[in-house]
Order: sequence, then C-alpha cells, then structure tokens
Amino acid sequence: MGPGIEVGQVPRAALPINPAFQWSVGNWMDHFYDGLKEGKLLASKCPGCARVYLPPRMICERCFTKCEEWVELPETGTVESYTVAHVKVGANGEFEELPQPEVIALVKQDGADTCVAARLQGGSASVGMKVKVVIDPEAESFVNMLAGYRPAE
Amino acid sequence: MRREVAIISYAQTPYEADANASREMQVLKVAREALQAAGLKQEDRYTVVTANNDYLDGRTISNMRLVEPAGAWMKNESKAEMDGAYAALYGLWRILSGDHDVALIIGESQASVYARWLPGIMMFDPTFDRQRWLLNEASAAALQARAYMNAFGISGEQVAGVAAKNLDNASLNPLAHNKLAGADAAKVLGSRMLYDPLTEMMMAPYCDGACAMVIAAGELAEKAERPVWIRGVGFAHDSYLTERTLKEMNSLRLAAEKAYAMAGISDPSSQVDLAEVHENFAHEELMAYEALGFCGKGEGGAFFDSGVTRRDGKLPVNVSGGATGANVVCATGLARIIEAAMQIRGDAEGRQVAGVKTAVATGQTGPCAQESVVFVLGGE
Amino acid sequence: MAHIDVAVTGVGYSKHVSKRRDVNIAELVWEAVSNCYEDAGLKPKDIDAVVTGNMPAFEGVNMPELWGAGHWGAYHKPLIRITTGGTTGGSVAHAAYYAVASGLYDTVLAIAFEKQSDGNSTMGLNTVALADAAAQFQQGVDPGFLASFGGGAVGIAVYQAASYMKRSGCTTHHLDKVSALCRNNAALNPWSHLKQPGLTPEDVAKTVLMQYPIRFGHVCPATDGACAMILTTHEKALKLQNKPAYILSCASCSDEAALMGISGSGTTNMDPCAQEHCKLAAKWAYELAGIKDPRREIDVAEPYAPFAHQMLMFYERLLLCEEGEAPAILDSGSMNLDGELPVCPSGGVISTNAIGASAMERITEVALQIMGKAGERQVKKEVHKGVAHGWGGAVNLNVVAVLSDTPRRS
Amino acid sequence: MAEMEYKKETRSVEGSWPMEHWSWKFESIALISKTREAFKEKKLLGLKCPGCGLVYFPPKPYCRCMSEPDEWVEVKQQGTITTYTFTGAWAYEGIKEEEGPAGEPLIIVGVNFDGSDTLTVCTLGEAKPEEVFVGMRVQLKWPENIEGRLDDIAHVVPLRE
Repeated sequence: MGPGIEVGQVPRAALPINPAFQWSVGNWMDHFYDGLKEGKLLASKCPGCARVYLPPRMICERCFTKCEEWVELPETGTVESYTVAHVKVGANGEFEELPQPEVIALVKQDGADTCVAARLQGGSASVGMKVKVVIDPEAESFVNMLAGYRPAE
Repeated sequence: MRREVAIISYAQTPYEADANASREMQVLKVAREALQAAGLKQEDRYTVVTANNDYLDGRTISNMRLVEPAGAWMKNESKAEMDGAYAALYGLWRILSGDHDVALIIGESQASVYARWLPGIMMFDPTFDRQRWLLNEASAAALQARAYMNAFGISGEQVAGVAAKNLDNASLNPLAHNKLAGADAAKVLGSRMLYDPLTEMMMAPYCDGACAMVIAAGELAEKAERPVWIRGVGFAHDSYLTERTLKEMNSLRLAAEKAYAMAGISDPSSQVDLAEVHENFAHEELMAYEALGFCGKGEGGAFFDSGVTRRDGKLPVNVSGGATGANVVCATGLARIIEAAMQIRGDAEGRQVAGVKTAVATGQTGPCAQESVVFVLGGE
Repeated sequence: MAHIDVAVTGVGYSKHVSKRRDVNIAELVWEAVSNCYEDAGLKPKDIDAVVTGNMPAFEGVNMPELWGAGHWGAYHKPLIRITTGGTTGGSVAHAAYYAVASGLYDTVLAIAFEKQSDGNSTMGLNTVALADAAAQFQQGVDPGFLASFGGGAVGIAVYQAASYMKRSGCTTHHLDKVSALCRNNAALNPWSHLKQPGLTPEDVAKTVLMQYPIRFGHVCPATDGACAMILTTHEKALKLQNKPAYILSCASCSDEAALMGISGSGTTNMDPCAQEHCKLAAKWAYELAGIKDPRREIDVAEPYAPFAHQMLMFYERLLLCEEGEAPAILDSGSMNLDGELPVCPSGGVISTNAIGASAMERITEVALQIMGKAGERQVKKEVHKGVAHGWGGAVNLNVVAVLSDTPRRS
Repeated sequence: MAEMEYKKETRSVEGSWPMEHWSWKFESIALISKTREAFKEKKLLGLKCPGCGLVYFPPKPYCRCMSEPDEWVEVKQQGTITTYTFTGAWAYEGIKEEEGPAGEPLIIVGVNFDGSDTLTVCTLGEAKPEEVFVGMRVQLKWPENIEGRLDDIAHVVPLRE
C-alpha cells in the first residue's frame, strides 16, 4: 500500500457455503456396482488389446476402443505398492492423526491390468504379497461395497 | 524453433507459509516488477498467460479478478489451469506463432487461503476413489515412493538425503521458506511419519507466493541484456494414478525426450550444467534424474549418492532448494524455470553455480507427476 | 517468418440435453471426441497434442482430465488444460490454434465440455462471486440485498440488457425476435438442446419475466454437452478435406470485472454493455486476418449470446455494424438463415449452453458453415469468412476468432 | 457373464466443494473500513491512483494501470446512472404491474458518483421504474442511522437541481 495507508495484517473473509454435486457414475461403473452387490468383481475388457480394467472403464485408453466385454475376476490379487498411513485428511483439509495406523494398498487383481486403491486389513504388508478381496454387499454406501483386502494366507 | 525466444526478465515474491498480502497484491508486485525489468509499461503491447486454479483460489474463473494485477487490462490474456510452466509453454506458442512478440507469464496460489489437501482430493475419480477418501496427493506419493523404492532397491536414506540436500540448499535462497542449513538424512527420517515411507520433511509443504516472467522474440529479445534462450520444450500426460506404472515418471520422460530433441541434446548428463526439478516429494527428484536421462533406469539412488547433484557437483539439481524450499501450486514449476534462468544469467547470488550454460527446468501437475513439462534453457 | 496456416479438419459434438444421467463426465466427453475423430477421418495416433478445458466448479472435479483424458485418446500425449470461464471453449480452441501455428505440433485435438447436471448451475455461477460476497458481508451488506444487486438468476446480464436497450433503441420486441430466430434455427441443428420450431416472438413475449428486461424465453438453458475439434496445418488438411476451414486469427481481450469490484470496491467497468474490450479483440483479430471491412467481408457470425440482447449487442461490438444499428438489421431479415449476414445459424448459445463448450461451438459452427457441412442449418449464401465469439467472466472477458475458406495471406 | 443392461439413469454419487474451509484475503477490507468510518461524518472517501489519476470509490488496492491508489480524496454525493435494472416483476415497455409476484418495486442502478471514476451499485428510491434512464442524475440518500456499513451508501434518489 502507498504512504498513509496501513493495512496491517491483511483482513480475511469466509462463507459457510459448500456447493454440492451429484455425479452420475455411468453404465460401466454402475454395472461394476451391480456386480459387487452380488459379491462379484466385474472388470471391463478391451476387445482390441485385451487390457482388463478394474474399476471398469468404458474406453480403453490405449486403443480408444469401447470395452464392451466383461470378465469376472477371481478374489485374489497382488499388492503392487502400499503405504502405512499414520494420518488421514480431515474434513478441513488438514492431516489428522489416526488412532491406529492403517495400510492403504494398490492391488492388482489377478487378471486385471490396473490397480485398485483400498484398505488392507491385517497390519503388515509387503510388495508382491497375495491378497483376497473383501466384498460387503451390505455396505452402507455402495462405493464401499469393495471394502478392502486381506492377506490370502 | 521458428523463432528465437528468450526469457528477458522475471520476478518472485518471497515464498511464505502465510503471506501478509492477498494473491492480487502478490501478483501485482511480481507482474509490475517483471514488466519493469523488461522495460515494458502496462500500455505496451504484450500478451498475458496466467496459471491459477479455481479450486485453489476458491473462485470460479479465478483469472477474472486478476485482470488488473496481472497487467492484463485491455490485453490479450488467457489462463492455463495447471502449473505455471504450462503458462510459459502457452506463452511460447503465442510468440512462436508470430502473432505476438512478448508474453507476460504469471503463476500464483496461496496455501493459507485454501484447505490444504482438499483440492488434491478433488482430482480423483469422483465415481470411485474420491468417494473412498483414501487417495490424496500425499498418500498417492507414498504409494509411488514405495513402488519405486521397492523396484530398484532405493533406500529411505537416499530419499531422505534428497530432502536434506534441498533443505540445505534452500538455506542459501532468501526467497525460500522451508529451509534448514546442514540438514541430514537422519533428521529427515526422524521427522513425523505421515504416510510410510514418507515423513513430513520429505514433503514439499504448500505455501503462498507468486512469480512472473517475461518472454520475448524479435527486437526486445535482441536488445535484452543477458537473454536466456528457450532451446527446447516438451510436455506429456500420463494415465490415471491407478492405471499406470508408478515405478517411473513416464510423463517427464516423454516431455524430456521431446525437449532434448529440440535442443539438440543427446547426452543430458554431460550436456546439461544444472537442473531445477519440480519435486513435490523427495523421491520424485530421484525419479526425475532417471526420467531426465541424467542416469539409467533405477539408478537414481546411486546417482544421488555420487554427489553429482549437490550444489558443488557436476550437475547440481535444485540449488534453489526446489519445491522443498517453496511449493506454490501453479507457480512451483514456473519458479524452477526462473531459478534456472537466474543461474544462466549469473543472478543467483549466494547460490550461484559457476559456468551454467545449459539448464533444464521441469513443472508438474496432478498426483505423482501425472502431467509434466520440460524446458531446456541456454545462455548466449 | 511465414505464418503457419491452421485448418479445422474435423468437429464433433456429444448429444446436448439438460441431463445426461447415463454417462459420467469422461464418457460424455468421449462421445464428442469420438465423433470428431470420425469426422476428421483420424485416429488418436494422428494427434500430436491435446488441449482441453471446462468450468470445473460446475462439475465439482478439479482438473477432470487427470481422470478423464484416458477416454479421449490422450494416452501419453502432450496435454494442456485451459480454463477462462464462459470463454473457455474459445480459449481452448485458441490455444490449439497457437499450438499448430507455433510450428511445434501439426495436428491438435481441442476438447471443451460441461456436464451441468452433475452440479447445480446457479451455485456454479455463484462460486464466481462468493469470495467477494464474503468480504462484502463482513463490511455490512445485507445478503438479500446483495443477491438482488447481482441480478439473481440472470446475473449482470439484466443490467447489460437494460443499458444496451437504452443505447441502441432495441425494444423488448427485438429480444423476443432474437429468441424466436435462434430457437427456430436450433430446430434445424441436430446437436442443439432447445429446439422450438415455429416459435414466434409473440410466444416468447408470453414467457415469465425473470428480471427486467429479461424473460424466461430470452435465456439459455443449462446443458450437458461436449464439443471437440481437430486443427492441423494447411498441408495436412488438404490431404483430409476438399474444403477445410481455416482459423485466420484469434484474439482475446480482458476488461476489469464489472458491477461488483473486488469485495465491494468500485469498478471502472461502468457500463456492462460498452464491451470496449470486445471491440478491441475484434479489431485485433480482423487485423491479423487481413480483414479491412468486416461488414462486407464477414459472411456469417456466431456471437456468444446466452441472453437475447447479446446477439444484437455483440453483432455491434464485433464491428459488423455501427453501434445501435443491430435492431434495425434484425428487423430487415439480414440475420436470418437466408439473410445477408446470417447470425447464430446454429441456434446459438441461447438454445444450447454447455458452458465450457459453448465458445468452442461458435468456432465449430462457423467452420461447418465454411466447409458447407452445416446440413439443414447451412446458410443460403456462399460463406467465405465468418467470425466466432466467446464471452464470459463478470462481463469482462471476450474471445474472437476469424475463420475463412482460404488461408491467411501473409 | 451377465451382459450389461444399458440404463438411462445410473447410480449417482455425491460430494461437495467445502468452501467453508477457504478463507480469502482482502486488503480492500482495510481500505473500505476507513471509507465506512467516514460515512459517520457523511463523507465519501475514494482512493486516487498516483499513476493514472483514476479515483476508486469505494476504494480499491490496485489500479488497472498497475499502480497502487494511495491518496484519499472526497467524492461528491451526486452522481450519474450508468446502468439499471428492476427486481420484482413488471412488464417492460409500459412497465405494468400486472405480471408476476406483487411487491415493492426495487430499482437497482449503477451510479458513477461525481469525482470518482467507478461504478457503485445502489437502489433508486422516489422514482418510478419508467422514469429511470442512463444518464439520470441522482443524489445519495443516507439512512436515518448511519452505522458505518457498506450499505449505508446503497440508496440514491433523483437529484432535484
């Protein structure tokens, strides 16, 4: 500011307004959720390059082809990577300490070419370990029907 | 390139956790300073490209309220909603087209205004990942760090060493805010564990700030003192986080290949004198060494251990402190370009490296460098 | 240095309707991109770079290309995202033009979209001003009062319309006529949203008055839709198209935000219908395009007019006539599909508004007119040159592109 | 494998942009505070730009010429209407009251106060909608109790010279 005008600490303003959204998931994801409801893991498959997408995608990113084939995947998969989370992001966008650390894993389901990010139960993890999917058709929110993974052994 | 385009001036605010200024006043300051240093006035003819993000700024059409501070009143202006290095890329296109000769490039955001990790969560697939609240920029980076470290036997000490190097480098940069002279790997490893293997000190904390740069061709570039020429550019997009390999930075590799081809660089490790790399998390710098061709695939850790990338090494990386020293989303990559240009010009004062002729600067957008842009800069 | 001529070699639209609840954002955009590839006879492997953009607050997804671009043939490609509000689609196309004109990329895909049904359009628009409103409340402005200042659902456009009418002699009957003209044109456009064949000005005059002088029939719908176009060099275009359309020039111009200055400050943008910056953008674009007399040289115009008065106002601000002449030109029938200078043959934004895509659709529609591929909405006269416009911000951003059937002579 | 049955409406998921956690910074709040204080003495204080001489009322921390306005100047309480609209519902042209919900007509005008170079939004009283025009001269009407609020200056009436 110019001479004679002291702003001091720059003032702030806020508003308690949170714009809401409702995203249609599309038919591919809808079919995926239908499958989970029946305890099945449904993935979409590219008819061109045979790439298998889980979660399913309508279009193969590599071939630009519609993935109109569906495959049911086995319950087993492999941990591609993981992190032990000591915090989570709270509603206000800051880290909050978790009471108990939890494992977030990237799991490649057997037969799939993409990964799912999910909680891994059991405390310990390693890259390459075999895991089994945990499906909860009764989950409160359908997005959590794929509840997570547990060690295969 | 069809035209020789040079960086002729730049300006940066100090980078701070909570600046005592609005983004508008920060942008005004750097835009004015950069124009003045280029010998330009608001009424002169130039084009403006800003980089900002509606979710960070908390305003739809965030460039709309920046018109006057950005020197864009009655100007041909546009906005890249990515890192500022992309705004520089777009400004470069505008000049290369021949329709414009001068471009003012600006990047800004204020972490003290937005809810730190929420805009990042809002990037993820709304039909699945975002609903599950497990992925954010930090947890995604930790997944990437583990995948990379596990694949190539990279140690936690090596990752921590990068953070320590950058924190120490930042101590020589008066504009940086996250700094620690004499930092070492043990201290970094001993800091608060957030998402294992990433500790708090391995993360480049988001902060407030703005930076601006004037690029020009033709008369203004020719008569400029110590112009820094843009020799090559490249940019690339990679797949969604869960659909790509996290062991390497494809977007950066593809971007670098294109930029090197333009700049006539076939052996980066010997032809590049200095690099400023946009590393949001310490392991990303090791991955960037590989993607930028400074060393072979999986050799990032050993390459770091050799000391080549320290500020007294043969190919110093992030002498400024990098993003670790100051991480302003939408400005961090642009600041890397500015820092690299300062080194070529000999403007880097206490952190000046001797004999920098060719430098590389990178910018990234999206989780785990999903999108990258590379600039190769050269002196006279 | 020779100018690199930039040609439009393909365009594509998704369906444009008020609610697409069968697809997600990425899938909706795919429809437009897929149609665009088909129109151009190209595949993703032929694309050197991608430019995309939308207005993210309407969909609630930050940088949607991170998740969506895999659906758009952008795998491992250079991709840049441009967003500038209502002008976004135009700004995206302009960036694609510069990418080709820079000599760095031969063939560039430009994508713009909005899926408004995933959010709330009114709230999406409000997010433009919430920061400023927060500051104003803090300084003692009654919220209800502020809402009425903003013009409610129709925003600053009501002030602009009233001012324009005052300055030009435009009457509400002209507004009704504009709506009828556009909605009848839209009925001929398979991609348009609101099709009202046979709509008369008298029908429009019977719709609800929202806020003086704007009636419901004068306002655009909220649309889910996407648009894509492929730009390439003159040489490559000639291999793909008998008659490509060239983008001769692009220009944008920014004024100070109007009506509410920052947090309640005054603003020097005093008359929202003045749009001096639109005139400047048009002047720059015509200069680059080598157009000396736009009134004689422009054959078709697609001004960005989500509100009826804007078709006339921007006709003037695009320097297609003197200020105040547009209402009489409308009356003369010159703006009709079979007129001397047809305006909004597509049906315009007032019939279809997928916000982020709208300014790009002005460009694709002019391109289609030049290529002679506009189907039933093809204007009767021969089209050599056209002007496409975009508008947004707080009435303070304008983008202008000039298209032609022959490359720039430089 | 069950074939996918194409649905016209699929599941929806919900989310929000929690803007309540955003907190914006405004130098203008500090500037306008000074102007609001002066309302209590029935004075309008604008801020003049040293670069181009434009006067901003209410004040603004930066100018379109990229200078920072820094000189307080008094702005007149008379001004000119630059743009207008009406809320409530009236027909246009004759501006009849027959349409839409009833209610007191609210005439909203953009005013350029003499001695300033900016537009301020106010309501116009003591006038009928059909009497308003661009270029109409108006006079600020202070509220009975001036509290130093920004909307103390929200009302104008036709200037009877």
